[in-house]
Amino acid sequence: MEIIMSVVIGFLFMAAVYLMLSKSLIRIIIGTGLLSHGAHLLLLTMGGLGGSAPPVVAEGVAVSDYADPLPQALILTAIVISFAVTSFFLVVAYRAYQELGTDNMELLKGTEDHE
Amino acid sequence: MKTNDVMLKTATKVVTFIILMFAVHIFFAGHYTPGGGFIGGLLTTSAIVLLMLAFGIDTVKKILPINYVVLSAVGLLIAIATASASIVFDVPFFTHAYDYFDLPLFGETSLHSALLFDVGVYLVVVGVTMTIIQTIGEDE
Amino acid sequence: MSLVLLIFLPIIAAFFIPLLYKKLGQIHTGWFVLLLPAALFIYYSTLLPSIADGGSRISELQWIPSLDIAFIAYIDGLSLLFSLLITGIGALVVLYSIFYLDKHREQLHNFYVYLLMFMTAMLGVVQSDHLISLYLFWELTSISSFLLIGYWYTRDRSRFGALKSMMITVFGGLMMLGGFVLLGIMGGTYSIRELIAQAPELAGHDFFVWALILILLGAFTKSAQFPFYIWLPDAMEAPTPVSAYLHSATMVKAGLYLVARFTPIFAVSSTWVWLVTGIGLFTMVWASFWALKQKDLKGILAYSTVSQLGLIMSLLGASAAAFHVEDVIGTYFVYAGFAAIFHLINHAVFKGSLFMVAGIIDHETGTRDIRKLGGLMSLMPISFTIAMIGAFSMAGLPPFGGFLSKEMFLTAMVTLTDFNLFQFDTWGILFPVIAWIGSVFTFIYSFYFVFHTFAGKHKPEELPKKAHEAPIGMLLSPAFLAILVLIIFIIPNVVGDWLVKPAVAAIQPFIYSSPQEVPVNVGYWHGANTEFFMTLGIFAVGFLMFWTLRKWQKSYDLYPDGLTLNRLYDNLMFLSDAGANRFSRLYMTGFMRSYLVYMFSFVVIIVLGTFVLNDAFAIDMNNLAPVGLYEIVIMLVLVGSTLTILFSKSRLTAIIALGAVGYTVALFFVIFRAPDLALTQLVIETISVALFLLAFYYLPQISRKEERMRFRLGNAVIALGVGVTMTLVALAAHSGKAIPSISEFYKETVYTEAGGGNIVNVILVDYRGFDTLFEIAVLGIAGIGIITLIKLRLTKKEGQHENK
Amino acid sequence: MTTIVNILIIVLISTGVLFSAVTALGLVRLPDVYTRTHAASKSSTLGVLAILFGTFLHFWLVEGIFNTQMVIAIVFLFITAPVGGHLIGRAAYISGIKVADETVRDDLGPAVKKKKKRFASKKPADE
Amino acid sequence: MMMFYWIALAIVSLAFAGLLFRLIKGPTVADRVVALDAIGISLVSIVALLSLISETEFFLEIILLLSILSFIGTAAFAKFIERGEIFDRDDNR
Amino acid sequence: MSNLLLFPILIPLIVATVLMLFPNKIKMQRMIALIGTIATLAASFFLIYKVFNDGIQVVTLGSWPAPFGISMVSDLFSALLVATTSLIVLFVILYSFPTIGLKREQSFYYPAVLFLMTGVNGAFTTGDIFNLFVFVEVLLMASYMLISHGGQRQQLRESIKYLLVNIISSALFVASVALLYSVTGTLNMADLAVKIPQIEDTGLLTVIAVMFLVVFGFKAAIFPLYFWLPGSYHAPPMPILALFGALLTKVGVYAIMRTYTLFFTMNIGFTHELLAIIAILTILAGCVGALAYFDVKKIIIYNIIIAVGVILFGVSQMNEAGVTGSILYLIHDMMIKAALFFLVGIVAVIFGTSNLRQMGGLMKTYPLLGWTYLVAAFGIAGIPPLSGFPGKLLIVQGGFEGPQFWGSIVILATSLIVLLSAVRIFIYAFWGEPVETKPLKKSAYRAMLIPSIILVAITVVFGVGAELFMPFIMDATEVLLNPSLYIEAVLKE
Repeated sequence: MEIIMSVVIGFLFMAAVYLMLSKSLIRIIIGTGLLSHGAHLLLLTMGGLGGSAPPVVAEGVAVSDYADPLPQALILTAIVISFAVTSFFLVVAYRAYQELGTDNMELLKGTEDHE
Repeated sequence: MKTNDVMLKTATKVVTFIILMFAVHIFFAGHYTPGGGFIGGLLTTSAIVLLMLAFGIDTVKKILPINYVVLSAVGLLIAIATASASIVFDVPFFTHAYDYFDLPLFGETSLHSALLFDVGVYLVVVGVTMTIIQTIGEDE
Repeated sequence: MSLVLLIFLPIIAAFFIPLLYKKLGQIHTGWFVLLLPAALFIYYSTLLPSIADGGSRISELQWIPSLDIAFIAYIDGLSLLFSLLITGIGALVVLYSIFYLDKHREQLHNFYVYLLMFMTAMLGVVQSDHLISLYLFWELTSISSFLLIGYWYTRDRSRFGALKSMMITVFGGLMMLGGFVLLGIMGGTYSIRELIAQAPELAGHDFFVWALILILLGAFTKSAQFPFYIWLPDAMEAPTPVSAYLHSATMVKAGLYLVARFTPIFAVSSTWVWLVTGIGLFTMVWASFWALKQKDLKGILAYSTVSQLGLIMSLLGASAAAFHVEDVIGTYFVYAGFAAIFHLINHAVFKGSLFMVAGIIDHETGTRDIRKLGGLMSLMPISFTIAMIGAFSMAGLPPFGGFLSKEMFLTAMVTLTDFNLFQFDTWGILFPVIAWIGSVFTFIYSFYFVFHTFAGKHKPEELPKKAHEAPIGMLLSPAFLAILVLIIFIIPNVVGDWLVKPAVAAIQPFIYSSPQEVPVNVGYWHGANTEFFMTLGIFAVGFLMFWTLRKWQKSYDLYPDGLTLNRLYDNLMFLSDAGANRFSRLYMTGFMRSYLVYMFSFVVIIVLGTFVLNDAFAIDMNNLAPVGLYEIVIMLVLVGSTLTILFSKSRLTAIIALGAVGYTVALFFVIFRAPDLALTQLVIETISVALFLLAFYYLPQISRKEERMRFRLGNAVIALGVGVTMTLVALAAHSGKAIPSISEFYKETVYTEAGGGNIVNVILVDYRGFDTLFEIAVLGIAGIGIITLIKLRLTKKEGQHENK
Repeated sequence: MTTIVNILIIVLISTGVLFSAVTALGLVRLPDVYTRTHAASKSSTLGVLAILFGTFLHFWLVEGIFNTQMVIAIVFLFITAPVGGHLIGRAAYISGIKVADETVRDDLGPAVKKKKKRFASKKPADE
Repeated sequence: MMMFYWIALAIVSLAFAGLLFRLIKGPTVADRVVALDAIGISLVSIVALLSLISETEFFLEIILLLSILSFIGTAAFAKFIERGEIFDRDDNR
Repeated sequence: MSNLLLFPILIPLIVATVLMLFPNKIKMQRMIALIGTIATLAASFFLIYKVFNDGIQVVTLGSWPAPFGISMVSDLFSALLVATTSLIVLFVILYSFPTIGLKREQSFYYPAVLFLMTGVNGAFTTGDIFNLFVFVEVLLMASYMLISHGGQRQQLRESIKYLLVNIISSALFVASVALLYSVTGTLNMADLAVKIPQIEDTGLLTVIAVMFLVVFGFKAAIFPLYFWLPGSYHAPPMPILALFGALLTKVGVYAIMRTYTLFFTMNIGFTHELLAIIAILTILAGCVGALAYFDVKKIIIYNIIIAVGVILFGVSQMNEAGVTGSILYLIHDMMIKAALFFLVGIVAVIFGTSNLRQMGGLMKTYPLLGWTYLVAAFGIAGIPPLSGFPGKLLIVQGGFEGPQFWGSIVILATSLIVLLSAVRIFIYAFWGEPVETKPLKKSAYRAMLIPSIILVAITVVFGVGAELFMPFIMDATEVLLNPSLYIEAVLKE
């Protein structure tokens, strides 16, 4: 399973990068979303996918049967953080569109001399 | 154009209640079963969002006149305060205290300072998500 | 009295200058300043007897002892000679400046502060025994020179010259620092004395030649040797007292000092001898040749300075060659070192006076353009006399000091060929020839300077001011120096015993252990030997060419401007701004996509490269979780939704598909037994989608027609690269599991010690609660950030940097 | 006991799965958004309720865990699923999505038009 | 018994794929939202079956959560399609 | 007082949170922010004192044994950086009073600055690789907020780029942590340092090390990951720019220094050589930019990149001189960059533009500003005895002693370019014919100038009085070069 997951993760990264390289701002933001999905799944996969019980203490479950809880906790933190960042990014994009009137990255170049 | 969503509003009244109950439940259950401050907070937010969907943002503001920034700041302060209590006792920061008590009615229950920390998390999550949704929703 | 403190005395005094200037403005500030170099000169003179006996003085002040960095003032013959020059000529220059600079028009306090700063710097350079403090003072000379050249900072030429001199000399200084550090590493000490003591061992070190070249770069830039001399003519924009002081008598000699000081260490190396002698001679002939092209009085003097410095440099090189000669005493070889120092003194004296005269002419006539000048002889007789003495000394005519050292120079160059050293027998013949040619031109420009200014026809209509003799105060300093020129000719051996020999002993410790051993006696007549005929030839040819100067001087204009070194510098500077700008614009497009392309390509190349080079690939087929059909289905759903995003043209579709991806990820969390994650992911995904919708209501549809096929193909290649990289690394990392995870601890202690059941939650609020605390802080910042973004909208004017 | 329970669960879940399949079929095959809403809201609600009930029974009767959340979920879905369907249908109509060609009657059309007109005429007065 | 759950899961997944087809194909936004709504609900079924298969009750929270979210999502989308904005405001509109 | 080392993190966090409660009361905001910063500074000085006397301070949070709880570790290196950070934030806040504008002050400006400080101090102190990620996110989130603070067109445009780059680097950060966790099964840095040497196959670890280099490289703006920096840093107002320029890239640099000395030492021949090459390229790239633009902000911004290269080169040599030099230079650079941005900010206010070609002749009217700037400019170029010199000297020495001889020559040569770029501002803005200037109230000018002068004075003290600081720096070096000290302190149980 881990091998397949690795491929899926690679695919997610690929799609994310492809989107981020395009000119449309919304595609870029979606790309960042995919990127963090990829990273989270990677974290999960790297913890090992073998546990047969969720990491919640229950009667009659051997310690070794629990899924690795640490990556899960890390992912949870990462999810919340990337949520915060994504929402901020969205608002920046929204405001940028209001002020600059475009979501095309090529038009958002800005001259190097800066106005 | 204005339409009135009688169906939505009616359903919302019941459903919001269910969601809030569920949020509280999942918040308290967090230490032993899946859940916790985050998810509890997020569910509470969704209940409020549902209210906004059904009744409009201004009505909800009238019902719940909360400054969400202050709410999140308070949450953050609670979380910090819980963690900082250990400074007073000169043990490493974030050292939690808990004990099992035999309470009437509840049976053996554990009281855990981590729960207080989770309250902080809960408030921050509600505060911030609502801040975000409200400010964006209010803007143009 | 601590010698180190004496070094710092001028700069400490400088702090009081602005105060004096403010409080006692009616008296020319220069009078207060004058006291300092005069006092120092007297003090250093008192050291003469003991130093001439071969003694030395040392004093130390710690700076950064942990790094073995200290100020060590060490005075031996060489240092003392330079210190006397610095303070002596310094005093005269200050005296001169009192009359030269108007106390009402000029910002005198600045001027004297710079000057005193320079004095400290220069004393520091020549007295430092510690390489690092030597470097410190070295850079300080560059900086004070920068400030002095830029003294009239509203003039374009001043700024240009200031920058140019700083760039070149600081460059040399930095290289020199590199050399110093190498020496420090090789010898384990930064003390010059200790390095000299272990000179033989150093020669075998790998870094030796590097250190040599780097240090020479420092010396050559400072002493304006070819090809670095170009800053010196432009430095003439400084007020004339400064030119007289810095750019003739002292600062440019710092390079010579450096070469002299390091001769004991580097003389072992033939590279050193060749470079110092060769560059020196070439500089001499090159600069003397170009001096005749100059139209500016100070320009001529600048080129002549370069040429003279080259002369001294070559002598120092020759004196290093003495290291390789057995039984050197008794050969003519001993003259080289002596001549170098002797000429250095002579040059300081006559060039100082010449500059001051040039300043007088500028001051009294309003121009320095030699084409407009002429016939001043009768109007300014005293100046003329002084100028003539100085110029004849420079030309090497008797009865002036320059004659003596010039003769010795020729002797040294001729004798170089006598020894079978470093192929001198084949190429060495060039040395006297070049030296001779250089001397001829020296002769010509000396005459050019004097006679084209003072002789000929007076052209009052071309002069901005009516010419007349300078006030007596201004003539005082140059006259004193001119008299000194004569005195030196009269008593050369006194000068030799007191000043030159101690210095020579310091340069060539491998020959002499005390100054008395230097076996040179300056005589006026050496018999009719090669040198004598060479001198006669110089006079004859030089006079002839000077006579015909006007005829052939024009041919200088034939030389294309584009090939000069100055042009090279200009081009470099142009390259450094306009060129860099154009180059930078090639890749700093401001277009995010190009940046991302660079960055992602770099990431792929470097990670894959490391991957391949370190042979990190591995797939471990054991320890895998079983693959269920169900997982495959979800995976396909994930891939399908992702593809939908990639190819969708509607923004809503893309957002919904993103939501679908998020939900499938949540489903993965379910499959892999992470209920908390699944819950959170679901809610967050929903809220994110809602936010997407809220924020993007106003945004236009995704239009993709402007994205050409090539554009998309390029993106796809890079994207594929990143994807493949991640997959490979993930596979290898999974297979490379080497050590059991720490999470066993959590599983075992969660109930007993942390009092919880949901391990993930307990990790979040307890084991790793600190993460969570700051994670909610991040959330909080995002909240206030978003509020600010929406609510705070400053106009361009409000965004200016000031509170109204 | 277990056998009976298991049979009950199998029946419930089979029903649920069947309905789910029908939902999908409907969504794929039906011609326009309104008919699809129909399939989605009715049959899928029924399907999921059956499956949930089966699951609930399994945990309650086989594993001995009485899970209140399941009950709440069932109630919740029962309330909300039809409302959702209704909302989409209405929204689709108001936003002007065309009904399929096979449709024979459109009662809402005139009412919406009337309301839109009123809104349009009222708008300038607001500003 | 397990076998039965697996088969059920397979069928639901197949149905899920069908819904996904509609989600991707569209053609109108409303179609997609309908599909999404149905996907949410079939996800509930999937999770229920999954928790039967893996024999833990810890996923049951997800069921309720999913139903809540799917409802809110549907409502939000519906309003979005209808009016282009999600929250009503008293003033100016 | 086992929690002392947390104070520089917690004080700003608490103060920032409290300030969120009443954004509109400017006087209170200013005062509390100032008091909070001073308290932080005091705490960090006390921390240095404590670490210097009692050795490395460690607290593993929640009383859990070390690799399981999060360890916060304060050795002298991190304590010094924390103190420098606190110092700079103090000056930035002082400088903000007259410059940032009332509207910004009412919009959570001070909380954002303090949150940024929390993040930076936390990143410098943490001993856990994932916790490092969290702190980096704290400071990034605060920086996102600050860079877009005010919502002007250029700010918004550049925020997008800034955000995008940092999101990418954060995702890579998580990915790299995942890989590292997979291989070593731990997150605690000291524990990593113990476990990594146990792994025989270093190939994969090298790859992971390089990935971390990339991740931190995004933050530190190394070649060729620096492209986002010049544009983004140009957008925000000057105090924010000073804050960014002084602190943000340094977190990346710190992270590289920490990881590459503590546990990514299994394949020095490859990783550190790579680091050296990248460092040199970074310097060169920065030099091109520093020369290319006639914009005062841009020039200093590119100098940030150059400094990053110089510092990283010192670390890559892994010898005493190089590492000591890097630490010295790092601290110097943080202060001098802030000071330069302050000064350049005043110049920009006076002329109403940051374009160098529209300036001139300030020396007559504002001589004190001119001299202060000149001292700072020489300081940045490493002219002795100013603060840049000891660091640069040691880095050069380290390069000569280490494997990359040529690197030191490049550093020396590029010092000239640094000098040129900094002096160019002096020549164009302060020398030359005076041009028309914007009226500036004397009090406002003084309020801007005084903090700048004090900061420059501190850098001068740091250079001239380097000996005062050397014992601390030496101790810091010792821990970096001798990881066992760090490991023992953390895993002492």
